Amino acid sequence: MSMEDLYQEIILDHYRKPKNRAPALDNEDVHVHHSNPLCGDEMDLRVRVVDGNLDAVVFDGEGCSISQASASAMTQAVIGRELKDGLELAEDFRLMMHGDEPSRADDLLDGVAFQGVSKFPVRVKCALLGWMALRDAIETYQSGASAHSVTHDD
Amino acid sequence: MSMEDLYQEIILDHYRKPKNRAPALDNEDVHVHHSNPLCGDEMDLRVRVVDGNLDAVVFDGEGCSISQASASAMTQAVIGRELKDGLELAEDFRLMMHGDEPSRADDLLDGVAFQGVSKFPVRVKCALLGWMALRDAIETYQSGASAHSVTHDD
Amino acid sequence: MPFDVPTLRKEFPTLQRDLDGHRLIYLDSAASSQTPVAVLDAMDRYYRWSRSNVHRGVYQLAEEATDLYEGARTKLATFVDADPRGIVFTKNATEACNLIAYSWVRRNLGPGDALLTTVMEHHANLVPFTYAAKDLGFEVRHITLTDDGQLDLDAARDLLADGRVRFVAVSHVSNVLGTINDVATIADMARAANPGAIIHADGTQAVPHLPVSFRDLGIDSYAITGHKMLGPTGIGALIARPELLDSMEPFLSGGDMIRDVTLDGATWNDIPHKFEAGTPMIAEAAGLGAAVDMLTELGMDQIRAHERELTGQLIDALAGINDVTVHGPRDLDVRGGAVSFEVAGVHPHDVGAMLSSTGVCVRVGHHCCKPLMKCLGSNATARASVHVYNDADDLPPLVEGIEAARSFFAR
Amino acid sequence: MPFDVPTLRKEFPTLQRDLDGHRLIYLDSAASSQTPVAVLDAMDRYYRWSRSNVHRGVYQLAEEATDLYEGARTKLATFVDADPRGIVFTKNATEACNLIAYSWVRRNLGPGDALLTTVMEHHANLVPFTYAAKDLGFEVRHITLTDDGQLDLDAARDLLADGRVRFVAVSHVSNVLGTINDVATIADMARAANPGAIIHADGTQAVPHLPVSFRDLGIDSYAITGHKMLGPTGIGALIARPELLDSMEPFLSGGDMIRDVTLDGATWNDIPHKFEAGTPMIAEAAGLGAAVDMLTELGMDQIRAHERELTGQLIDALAGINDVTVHGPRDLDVRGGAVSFEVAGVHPHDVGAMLSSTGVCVRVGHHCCKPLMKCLGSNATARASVHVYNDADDLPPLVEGIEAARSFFAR
Ligand SMILES: Cc1ncc(COP(=O)(O)O)c(C=O)c1O
Ligand SMILES: Cc1ncc(COP(=O)(O)O)c(C=O)c1O
Repeated sequence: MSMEDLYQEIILDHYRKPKNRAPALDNEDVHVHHSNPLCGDEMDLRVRVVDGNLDAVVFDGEGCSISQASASAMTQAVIGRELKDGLELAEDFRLMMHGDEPSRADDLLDGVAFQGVSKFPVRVKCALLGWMALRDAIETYQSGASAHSVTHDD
Repeated sequence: MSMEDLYQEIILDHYRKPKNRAPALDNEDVHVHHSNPLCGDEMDLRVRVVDGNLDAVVFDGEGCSISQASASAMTQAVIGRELKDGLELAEDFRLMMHGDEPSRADDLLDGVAFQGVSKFPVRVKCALLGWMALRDAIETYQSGASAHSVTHDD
Repeated sequence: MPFDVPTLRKEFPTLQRDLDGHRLIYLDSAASSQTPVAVLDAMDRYYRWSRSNVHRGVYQLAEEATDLYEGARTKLATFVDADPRGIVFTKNATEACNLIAYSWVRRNLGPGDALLTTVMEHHANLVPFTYAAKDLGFEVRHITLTDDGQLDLDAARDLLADGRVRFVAVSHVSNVLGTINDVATIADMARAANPGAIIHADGTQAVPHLPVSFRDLGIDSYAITGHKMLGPTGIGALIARPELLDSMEPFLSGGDMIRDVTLDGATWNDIPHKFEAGTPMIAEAAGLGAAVDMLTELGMDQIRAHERELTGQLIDALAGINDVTVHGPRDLDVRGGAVSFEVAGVHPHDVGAMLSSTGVCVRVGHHCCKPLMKCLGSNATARASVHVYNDADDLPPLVEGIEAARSFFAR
Repeated sequence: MPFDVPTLRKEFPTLQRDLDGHRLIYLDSAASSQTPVAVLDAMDRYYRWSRSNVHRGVYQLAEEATDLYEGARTKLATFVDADPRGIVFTKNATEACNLIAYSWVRRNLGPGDALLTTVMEHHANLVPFTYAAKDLGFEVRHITLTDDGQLDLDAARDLLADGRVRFVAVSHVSNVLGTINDVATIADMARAANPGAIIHADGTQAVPHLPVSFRDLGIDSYAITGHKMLGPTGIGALIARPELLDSMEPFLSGGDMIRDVTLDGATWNDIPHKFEAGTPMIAEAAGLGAAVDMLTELGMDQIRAHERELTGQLIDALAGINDVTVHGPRDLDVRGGAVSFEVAGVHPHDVGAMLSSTGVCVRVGHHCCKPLMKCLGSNATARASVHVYNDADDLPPLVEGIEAARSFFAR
């Protein structure tokens, strides 16, 4: 288990200087709150939708470096995408966490740096937290609602 | 585990030609029924008391060679004894089954042949069945009752 | 091609033992099987290399231990053709039967309901249910036997007819008679009478000896135990449909089975973890995984073929002795390799002791099946049972020992 | 004279492992301890020499196995100063807590009654009781903490005052704070308020580290687990007053725990067997017996003295690092060797992963004590815990790893 596999420099950059981290969002359409009671991670994700696209995505929360950095990288990869495309990218990331090669490595942007996390089963859920919140936010929006709260399993 | 330790010739003699085995007793004072559901042994013991002595003791029942032979040897050792003496002899036998040297080896008569059984924990309760029935019969008599039924533990 | 038993036997250390000059002949696998070196090695590897607790550890040993433990679950699921999310590890089959008794039966049955079981059940698959019935006031019904020791399915149909049977507990293979019960048909009958009936089978004596597909049995839950299938002591499993587990409240509670805990309550983890409270049997799971590997490698079809033939020889050998009665079906298609017998005039204890003196290990007693003993009109029987490491060479010493007991104890 | 740790360490195979060039430094014994060769040998001897089932076998292997199993019971009874008839083997401490919850609490408490526990309990000693409360409608009360992480006995007195507390569940030693609770005093207080109150303690973290006399504690029941006391996985025990066990209905039912069984019911065997259903953890009991032998040989007083000194050094080393907060009492007289800490600004997961990269194993998370985490105002902590095989040489790598995590993850 080497630190370098897990904590790539890109990941640490996102952890130290997170992108799109904010406690609020003007004109937000959806706000989801995800938590993982087993490791105490908490994540608020806010999304604004314009013309069927993810116009703005911001996150806030508490958690380990992996969960915070992954959420940061996620926002960069999905802002501007169509909702459906955002869901597909989230699925690609999820499969990557379960050991698959990502089919859209270029689109994941810095998200690909998390491929090594798949070798650390306990940390996979950390890397997934932001992406699962995104998926939930989009589905919540599509269902016509504006808020949702999810508790994840270990 | 050698057969000779367990099945001494004296034991087999009692098994093949049991003494004082009978399904009934004239003028019986007490009748106790003991069973051990875990190995299916059943024992009926009948006692007649005259002047505070064990005037007659007969047993009947089903069980392995050890339980039948031990009951047979028991009857010979106790007939004619005072009730209290019968109880003491039963206790001596019980301690012998738990590994002690018998303090009244001569009084136990053929009962001493069962000393080797103490090395076979599973069979100890077989050898004890008749003696425990005797103890119960005497105590039942002393309490003024005439019948008692006991189910033994493994 | 059947496998090579004398070579295989070398894998089982206790079988190499010599008892006062006699080769150890182990005919008590229905009580507990021998354990091969591969299983001991798998446990040793855990203890000597990855010793740590499972789940949530962020260090390498803990991840290795978790992989061993969860890997065993996957292996067992494949072996019995079930969903890994439906595999709950328990300490033995008895706990598995208690799990379904506490988490389903006790939370669903009451006065007016009935539970159907059989007269041939092991106490493990009977007492948890009669105990619940005593507390909760539902009725317990029993499928009786045909003359050749099979379940009487006509009687079963009658017992099901009023539609009040909501739970069925039946053994897949009897540990006394050897009978292989047609569990799938009983399940169909029970659901025809009451579509919501839950069917639980005791697979303890089946899984070590027959190819078993939990899916094909079409039942809801199934209990097994590790120590009879070449595995270690201290582990068993309840195998169940994931949807059934999902719908059930937990049984044992504590660490690892929770999602969240407050001072006053808790929410439960996902299945199967919801039913695995506390530190699990980690080494034992690793050992069970290795046992499953070995059974798979030998091939369950081959094992069944070998044991079927040997069982036939065993029955013939026993039935050929004067004064010996053999219990259970004679049709080898419907029976496994546990063969109970009685020697007229000689108590089973004496038969067992005599056999033991020449190194032959058989079980004597009621085999935790007192109601069945009563049906057989008997207090106790002797039982010889076979597994992969037995062959025809084990039979002559058995026969000689019984003959010796007959002449020794004949009155 | 303290024992020689570097020599002793050789007895623990996993500790000989080298992780990417780093000596393995195991500081997670509060989760599970390492297992010495003597314990593995004891299990191996059973599997390789006497492999068979216990109780009622008339052949030699079965008698040897029974002696191993019942011998372990006697050893454990002597070790904790309890009556062997009061030792019930379980698969872990969690099952032991569930046993008392099902067989006593669920059969005795109802609306109007109260159960007293503490905010520092491990889920194993909390959830079985809150789960029962949810089903049965009795009240659960919690003893809170003083500022230095001890139980607030004044608060306890208030909670007991109305005499409605009929059951007390308290940990002997906390797995997070290390606090050693004065169980005997709490038992006295509870009985003063309600003479019939039953006092149950969780000795899981006590028995591996302190001399414990069950009789002197003056309580009714006590849960322990094998895998934290140098023993194998898959075994624990409920230790109880025989009279209490005698008065209780069984929990798990099935084979071996019965006296007689009919189609409709059963009568129970004597204690402790009444509570041990099914084939027991035979190899595991043999292993636990060997673990008890080793602890006895090292001497529980010596172990306590060694760990007390090392815990002091550990706390000092951690408290000396910038931004590190240490939880639990500072008074070494009232604390064991589990030391939880937090590094400001660095998530425990990241601390744990960084330590792991240099071979240092600590646990991070809520340690199955979510209510306590809430009291500490924290989601998770890192925890280093010591046992007989740790010494001062293990501390510098821990400190260096934490320093590295601080500089690596500082934002
Ligand atoms: C204080 C305490 N109680 C109970 C337990 C439960 O022990 P087990 O997981 O062996 O059942 C543990 C360990 O996890 C513990 O630390
Ligand atoms: C048919 C049957 N069911 C259940 C059991 C119980 O298994 P265990 O003792 O491992 O719980 C046994 C074995 O004893 C058995 O033969």
